[in-house]
Amino acid sequence: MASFLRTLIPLDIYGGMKLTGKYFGKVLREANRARIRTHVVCEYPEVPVKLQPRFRGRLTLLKDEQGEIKCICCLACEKICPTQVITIEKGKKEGRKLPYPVRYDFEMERCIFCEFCVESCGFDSIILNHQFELAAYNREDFSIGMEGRFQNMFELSPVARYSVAEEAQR
Amino acid sequence: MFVFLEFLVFKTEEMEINLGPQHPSTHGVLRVKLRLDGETVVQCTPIIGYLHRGVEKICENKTWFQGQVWTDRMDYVAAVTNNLGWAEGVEKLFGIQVPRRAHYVRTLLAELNRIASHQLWLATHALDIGAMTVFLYCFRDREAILDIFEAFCGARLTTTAFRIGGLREDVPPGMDRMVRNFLKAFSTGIEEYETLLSENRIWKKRTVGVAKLQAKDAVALGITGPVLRAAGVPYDVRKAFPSAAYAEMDFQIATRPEADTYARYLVRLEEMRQSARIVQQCLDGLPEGPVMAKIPKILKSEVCEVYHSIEAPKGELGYYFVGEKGGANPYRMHVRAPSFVNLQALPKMTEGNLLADVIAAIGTLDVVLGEIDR
Amino acid sequence: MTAMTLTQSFVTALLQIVVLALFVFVAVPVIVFAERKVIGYVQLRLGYTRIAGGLHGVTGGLNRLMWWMGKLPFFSILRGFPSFIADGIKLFTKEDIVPEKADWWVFHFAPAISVVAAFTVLGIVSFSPAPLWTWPAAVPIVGGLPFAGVISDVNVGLLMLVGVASVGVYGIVLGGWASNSKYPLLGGLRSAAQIVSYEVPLTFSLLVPVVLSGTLNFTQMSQYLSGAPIQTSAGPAQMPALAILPLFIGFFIYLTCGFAETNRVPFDLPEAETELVAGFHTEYTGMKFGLFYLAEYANMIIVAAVAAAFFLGGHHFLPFGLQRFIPPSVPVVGGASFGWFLLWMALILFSYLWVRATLPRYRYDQLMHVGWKWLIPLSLANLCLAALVRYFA
Amino acid sequence: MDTPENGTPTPEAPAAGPYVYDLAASPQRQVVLPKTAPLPSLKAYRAEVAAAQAADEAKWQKMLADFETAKAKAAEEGKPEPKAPVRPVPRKDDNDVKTPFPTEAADPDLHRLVELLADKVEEVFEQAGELVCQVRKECVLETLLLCRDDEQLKYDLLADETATHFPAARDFAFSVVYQLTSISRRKKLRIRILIPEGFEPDSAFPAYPTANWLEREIYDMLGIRFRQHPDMTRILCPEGWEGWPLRKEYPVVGLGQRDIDFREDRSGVLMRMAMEKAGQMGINLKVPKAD
Repeated sequence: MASFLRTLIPLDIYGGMKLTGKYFGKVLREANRARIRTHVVCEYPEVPVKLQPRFRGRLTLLKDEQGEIKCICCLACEKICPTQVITIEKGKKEGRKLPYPVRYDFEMERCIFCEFCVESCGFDSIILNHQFELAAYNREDFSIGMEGRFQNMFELSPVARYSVAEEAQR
Repeated sequence: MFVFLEFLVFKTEEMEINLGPQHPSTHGVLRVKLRLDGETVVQCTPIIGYLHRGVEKICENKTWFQGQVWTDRMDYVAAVTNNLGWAEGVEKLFGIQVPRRAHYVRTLLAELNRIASHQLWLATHALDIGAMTVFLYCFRDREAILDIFEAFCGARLTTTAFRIGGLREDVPPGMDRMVRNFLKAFSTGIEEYETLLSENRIWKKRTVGVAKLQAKDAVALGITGPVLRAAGVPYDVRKAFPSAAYAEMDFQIATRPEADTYARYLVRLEEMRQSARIVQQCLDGLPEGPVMAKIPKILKSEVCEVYHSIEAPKGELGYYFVGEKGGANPYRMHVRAPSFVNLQALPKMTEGNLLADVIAAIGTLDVVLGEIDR
Repeated sequence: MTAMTLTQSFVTALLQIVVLALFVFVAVPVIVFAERKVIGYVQLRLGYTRIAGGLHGVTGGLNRLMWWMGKLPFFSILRGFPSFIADGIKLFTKEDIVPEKADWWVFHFAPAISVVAAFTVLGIVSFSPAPLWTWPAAVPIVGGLPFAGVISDVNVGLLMLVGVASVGVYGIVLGGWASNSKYPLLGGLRSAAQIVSYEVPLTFSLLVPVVLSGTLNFTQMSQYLSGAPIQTSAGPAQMPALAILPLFIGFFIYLTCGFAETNRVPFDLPEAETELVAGFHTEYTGMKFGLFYLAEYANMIIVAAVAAAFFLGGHHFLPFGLQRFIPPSVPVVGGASFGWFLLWMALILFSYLWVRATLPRYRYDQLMHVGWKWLIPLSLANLCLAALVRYFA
Repeated sequence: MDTPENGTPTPEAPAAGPYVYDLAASPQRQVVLPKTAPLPSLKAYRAEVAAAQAADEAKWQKMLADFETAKAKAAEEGKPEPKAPVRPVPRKDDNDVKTPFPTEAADPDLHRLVELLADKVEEVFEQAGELVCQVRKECVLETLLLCRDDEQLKYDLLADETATHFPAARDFAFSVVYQLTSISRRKKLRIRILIPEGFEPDSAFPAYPTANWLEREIYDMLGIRFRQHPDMTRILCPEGWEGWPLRKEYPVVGLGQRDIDFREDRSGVLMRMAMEKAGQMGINLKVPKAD
């Protein structure tokens, strides 16, 4: 009899409905006000995303105080890279004793953002920066180099120009 | 004898139907070939291999350090656990002693990943059965875990969290607070999942007694993880062959005797609670000290053969390595993927049941195709 | 009603049909919008807040507008509203794919059957007790005539509703069969069995107010629920106090069956997304799919309208005949109006969405189990109860 | 490329350069076969250690002999006696990373197996805390049934089964390993067999149904067929796949993989050229969408 009544009166369903109804009311009241946030949505293109400091984004070369590229072409990153996305060409530069990378090519198309390259670098000359909007329309945009024909790795990522977040920040 | 009555007998015809590889509830590119009699499943044949990338072959050509990034991409919802298995397997092969602090941090992150993986399982399983709100509630809490991963190692999904010999870096300054906040939110979150599902009559109707797999069959089929424990077998690699800091942790193995989908649901919920307990213990008892053992830049192995298994969220995850003399990379690497072995039970669980139960069975096995196909 | 010429009645009806069709064509996107918003809010999301992407052009302007609206207390709820226009444009302009081995004629006419059945039923629903407006004399043909809230106030309204609404299932079954694909076939068959099964308890529960009042007419039923005495062919009737009990039980049985009839969660087996991909309309694209969609939501409107008319006080404020405790002289809540009807309809429709966000889905055999073993006996018992109430009152 | 105008086109020699779609000549397709067969074995380890000791001893003896001759020579010439040789101590390895070497079998389970199977066991040892038992290739099913049913062993779970290819080994080509776990006794055991090319070992399916897919995977990847297996078909690769991917002679880059080094090919021109070339050579490749 008790189970029959329990079947007839759906208290179990009532519990769930109460919970969902509660959240509906809460979010309805606080839908978009600046302070209170019950909802967990990040309104991304308009509101920039908060990234953790260790975020692994796109690879870039670092420069020292004189604006000189720190890389000395030890090729450690090229060797450790599991997907072989880095190509370095050693060269010489006027007024610099250490080797200078004539070419530092980075194929983002294949990069898996493992940060092994940064870890292997003994001279702290590369980092993975916080750029994460890395989709692109053309395959060439994934080829990133120092200068010349291809995307310059010292500028914003090739895709950041399509992003809305950048406009919102401006 | 009754030939003249033959026209009265309904002639039925079996229908062959393809569930997948593109189907909303096959969780990736699983294809299940079903023979249906009406809506009853007569024969069920899982067909896999659509995501085969040859991870084992690739890892044979990468160094011991590099191989780890491929483990991220096997069970991509439990990347940290996969990393743990790889790192510990290689350390076992090289006899590396990892500092105690590193063990604790590894345990902490692996358990967080177990919670995240189970949350994702619950989310998708509930969505398969039609409850769509649990999905988002689970993801709300899972998000906090992914943030913790991001804070620790910089990536949310493909973490590459550990290094052979310990950790790359110590835990970041704010992580302690993040984890504590998560634990607090999680304790209310799991109550909410239970409110929506545990007592719900429809949920119970869809899961109680569905896709049964008794202990005897489960052991014979090599099933591990929550599916085995829901059949009443208290086998947990964390307890049976403890690695990392599990030997120092106080937790219970969740088991249920019923061996059905509902029991698996309860076991996984209980496991999430136990994992939260382990996380709490790791956090409270985090020892001081270094996080990285002293290891050379290039690892060269001797002739050795090692099988190391850990308890991944889906079951026993084993890494089998063969190292050659002076080898900078594994001579042979094999992964015992829990999903791969567990999926074998699908025909046993579904044949004779209805079409809708196949969906429940796939969901309750918690398969990840990246791991099955490797 | 003053006598009309044939032309006049024809044109009046035509105008009413146009207005009703417009109402449905507006109401359905609004319900779709509300569905996305409600489910979004329940799931701690915001639903959709922008259309297309980017900040340039027309859509960009709308996006900026909506972003700005988001900061306002009430308007934030309306964010994303223009996207129903986008949805419509999408449905109309999408490529229309017909499977090669589909039965061409049936495939094309199946959505029409569903839609026609749904719209026909809407024609007999009484939306308003009084004429909504009177045409000014300057209007040719219909000048001076009232514009009633019901197209055809049929005497046997309920009978016609049950009869015509059942035709809609043909659209689903034929659509599923004509696609010549396995998932739609399964979906169509499930739908046939389900709708036929749930038709029975639905009708039984609808018979409760009929037995109590003795009328099948929408307008009269509305009056009856307000507690006013009505004159029917079965004799005069006024609502007894005890009638609230069978009405209350009947309402919940009706709602459950209504969910099943319209293939909504937890009874959405014909289009069970995670099992049958999209059920009977898997192979449909473009506006043919849109018609199925339209029919489904029109059916929801019908179910809500019938619930409002037969159980929830018709055009009155309080449900289940509780209206009798409010004297008609009280302003606003005392009288009958179009607004109360819409309010009750909206509440029923909201419950659709709320339930959809909360509950899982039944399995096929369990659905049948619930229908035949629980709802039919229950509704029969309830009908007996209503008969007893009517007899003793 | 131009074809001869009269009649059948002759197969052209591929043009020079790395971007020609030449499957055989592709640098990523070049396979370096391993020179050793890294099979951990106590016997081999002992032999190795003994050989090293013998070599050490021989060297020492040689040094002593040299010293003797040098001494005699010095005495003859009246020069001062040369310094006596010091036996070289093996240089201390400050590297604390040490692969564990095989040790004598100490576990009762292994003794029990030896006792039960007698001469069917080829070798038992422990390495890195793992028990290894190598049996003769014909009696693997018997061993597995024994491990499962014996009261003192009770290995009820077949955790994993896999195989390894050793092209450099002389008297075998593959090792097949079975990782057994005893749930109740919390123990792990590895059964190993060595099989030559073409040998079909018994399927473990009668003992452990879980071997079904595991053996299909081995067959798919290494081409080892198992006798009395219910369904010996490919599992991960497509049905018509050629070759056995995990064999050592199989290239890392599979058939149909791109062989073009995209690193040089920034604008895709070379890729397109290669595609054209491939088309002329009769290889049907999917041309990527033009930008």
